[in-house]
Amino acid sequence: MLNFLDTVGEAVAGIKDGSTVMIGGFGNAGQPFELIDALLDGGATGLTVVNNNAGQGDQGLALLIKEGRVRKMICSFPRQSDSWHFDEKYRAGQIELELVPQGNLAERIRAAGAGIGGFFTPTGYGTMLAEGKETRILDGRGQVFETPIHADVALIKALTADGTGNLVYRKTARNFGPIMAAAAKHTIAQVSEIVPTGGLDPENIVTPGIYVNSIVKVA
Amino acid sequence: MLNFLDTVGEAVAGIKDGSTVMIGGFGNAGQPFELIDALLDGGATGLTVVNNNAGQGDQGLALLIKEGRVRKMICSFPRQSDSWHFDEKYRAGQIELELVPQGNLAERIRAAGAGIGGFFTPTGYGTMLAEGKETRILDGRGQVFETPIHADVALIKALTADGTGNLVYRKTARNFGPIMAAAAKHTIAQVSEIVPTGGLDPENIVTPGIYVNSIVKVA
Amino acid sequence: MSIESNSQTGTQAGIRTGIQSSDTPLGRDDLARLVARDIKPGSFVNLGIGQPTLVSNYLEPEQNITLHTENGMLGMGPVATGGQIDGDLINAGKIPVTELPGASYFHHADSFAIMRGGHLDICVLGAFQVSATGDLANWHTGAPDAIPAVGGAMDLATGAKDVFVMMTLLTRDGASKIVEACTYPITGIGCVTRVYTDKAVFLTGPDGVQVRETFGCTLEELQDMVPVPLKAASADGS
Amino acid sequence: MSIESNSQTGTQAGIRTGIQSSDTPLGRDDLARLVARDIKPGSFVNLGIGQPTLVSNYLEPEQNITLHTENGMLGMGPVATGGQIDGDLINAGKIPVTELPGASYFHHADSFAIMRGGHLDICVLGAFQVSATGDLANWHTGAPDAIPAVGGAMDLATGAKDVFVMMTLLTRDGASKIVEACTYPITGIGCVTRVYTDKAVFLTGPDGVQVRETFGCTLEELQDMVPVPLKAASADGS
Repeated sequence: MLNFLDTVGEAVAGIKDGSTVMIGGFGNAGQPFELIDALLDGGATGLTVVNNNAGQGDQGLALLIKEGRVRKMICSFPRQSDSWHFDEKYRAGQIELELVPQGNLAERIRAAGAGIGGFFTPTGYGTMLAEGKETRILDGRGQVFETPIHADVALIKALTADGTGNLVYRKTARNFGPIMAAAAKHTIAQVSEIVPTGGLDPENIVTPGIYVNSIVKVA
Repeated sequence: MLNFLDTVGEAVAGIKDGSTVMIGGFGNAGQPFELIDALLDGGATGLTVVNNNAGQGDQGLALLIKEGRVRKMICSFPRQSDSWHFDEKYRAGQIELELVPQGNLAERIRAAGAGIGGFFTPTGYGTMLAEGKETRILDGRGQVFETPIHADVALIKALTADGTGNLVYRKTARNFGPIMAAAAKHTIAQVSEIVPTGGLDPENIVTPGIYVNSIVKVA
Repeated sequence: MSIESNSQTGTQAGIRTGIQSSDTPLGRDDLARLVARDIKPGSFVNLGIGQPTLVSNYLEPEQNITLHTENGMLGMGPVATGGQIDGDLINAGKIPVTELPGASYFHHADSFAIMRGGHLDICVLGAFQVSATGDLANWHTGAPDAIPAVGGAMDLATGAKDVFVMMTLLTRDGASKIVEACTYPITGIGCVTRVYTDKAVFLTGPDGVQVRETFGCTLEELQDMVPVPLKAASADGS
Repeated sequence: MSIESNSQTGTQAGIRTGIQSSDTPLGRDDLARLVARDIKPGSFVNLGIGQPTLVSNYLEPEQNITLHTENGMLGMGPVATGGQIDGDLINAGKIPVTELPGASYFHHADSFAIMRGGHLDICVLGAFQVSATGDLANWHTGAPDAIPAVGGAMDLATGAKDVFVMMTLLTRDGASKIVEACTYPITGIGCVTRVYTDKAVFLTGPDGVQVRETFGCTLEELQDMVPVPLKAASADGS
């Protein structure tokens, strides 16, 4: 069932300790800062977080990591010039890292939403990141077996929602939003605008409302 | 390279005997009748055709089958009340049939375009259509290993193209178009309208021009 | 007799006589009305080709049901008539349909990802046979001269959270379509959760077959027709 | 000295002296100009973070090159400045960029499907090392205290039809980055087809390393720097 909520606090209230939480965004584009702040306020801990990065500067996901709420990161690019909170936790052995090539991260998230039990991809074949994984030659190329990444909750940012929960995004802020919405049991979207049902063109919907559970408008 | 052609005949001129040809459409919606007619006129034979169905009535794909140009059909639903040409060829042993559940057909086509070497799907597990195929239990469910379906050529129908080959479709005529465009080495799109580059909203592109090689406007 | 009165009577009859909720077998429309009534508000539903499409005639607007059609749409409306007919807007049975506000279109891989990914709440299908453990056979008679055609049947069977079957209980020859094990080629293993027939509603699953309600027969009379052990469903077994 | 004059000289020099096309090593911008010139008209190209992004400064409009950025866009334009800057429109290096007419946006799985599916003509990447058979090492130093980060490097390496590497030939310590076998953790096997360095352009692949042109050195001098056998590329080896 779809709920429209008044505050980000209500939106994230059901997130339990130990949950796997997907967080949309690539860098700051599409990162749902307000939902992350609410998650920080809400106190859930022991989280596994799926995001392309591991937080930047002193905001959003970086703060969640700083506060010790994140047990494990699944991401492709944790190390950035301003990823000091992750760096510190990682070097202190206080956070687990599953490093996944970016395209495999995206495809594994997509597989979870699409009900695919696993797939073979050439990305990573013969590298450190395929160590211990099943491989085989397909279409004449070495390929690595990868499995879906499911989540309890997805926190994403979109531009506009309609009354049935359909979403559209804005430019490259779209990035992980659509695939995370499909991969999580419960998807929470923060949007800039809510329009009545019928206010979005059916040809242009990027995330159908079937993938969305909670919507909160953020000014 | 992208070409805009004046006639459907020019568009299909390069299709060789023995090619694997994907043809868009679900029933008549999105079926590129004019391109199929041109393929019929062009004389290419020994084709493997990928389509959801195996032709209806006395038009399009049904005629291609009637004329003996199709060596093999890969489809999910060949038998319909008006699929008499396929029925006759099949009963006479003059056409090969690879029957694929519709969702596996779509996902196998998608896999080809996306560079996935193979995937496991629960669809078909334990049925006749999984006989001889590798299976394993994943996510607690029996799943079947399926491989990508590549093609030499895709013939698809879209609504509008822009000058860079970006495509948008119309309603449920979208069906197989976007995934076939990505899965074929050479994609030919018949469209109702061509607009200048910049005439389609970048947020609403369904098939980016990178997947399109030839465009022909059909009145 | 409408199903509304049936179901009201049914509830009372359930108290009085057990699970017999109608004095007569249900017709196709009454059965469709019953299925429609059982779909929870807010559900996302796919209605298979044939008898299941009748269900859409009995969905109430206040149920807020969203219909999916596997050729690429959520928010499908009623069958199109007259000037509404548009060859680019069809359902999985290739029948022209309409679009409701809030609809969305997507390509075939995205559409079947919705199904295979378990996002549909209910799929309603016809069947040749259903086994005691919920195996479904509905795509192929297995006759040597039959041309096989599967379409989306296997995807629907394996994908939805609940698979409801609608069928007559007996074949024209009087054989039960609920069977110990399917003799027709199966569509999916253990996927059916509920079977709506003219004579009864059955709940199927790993624990065997339970009967929720009967129409025009007692549980004992029903058991005489069906070659698998039946038991009455518990009161909350709906 | 601009690369245009270099390359003209180069053609003549190629006839005169073999493959030496410049009297001096190339600077980063000259190298970027050379890569840009070598990209076939109409190509779809992904430029990696760092030195490869310089290539975009030298692409000519008449080349009709479409740039892909793996965070979800085709038709990326130049870096945004002033009022153009929009936090929702960034490239893979998280730098604000612009949108050209004909652009399209898509989600991450669709974007990497473009790469993994082999639809990009060329990807230009930086590197720590390239092996004689085209193995690439560009994501991880392998140092015990380094925090690994891979991003899209492995997807780009395995996905594009041609992978061009741009790098200095030698490390600061004077060691060749073209090696018999990579000592850094690899990004992809046998994926690099061409290596643009300050001292020479190399063609790599299963048949070993060929030199297309040299800058400020002869083939013999180059061979002294590089620990794998080099041979001059055939005339059509561009």
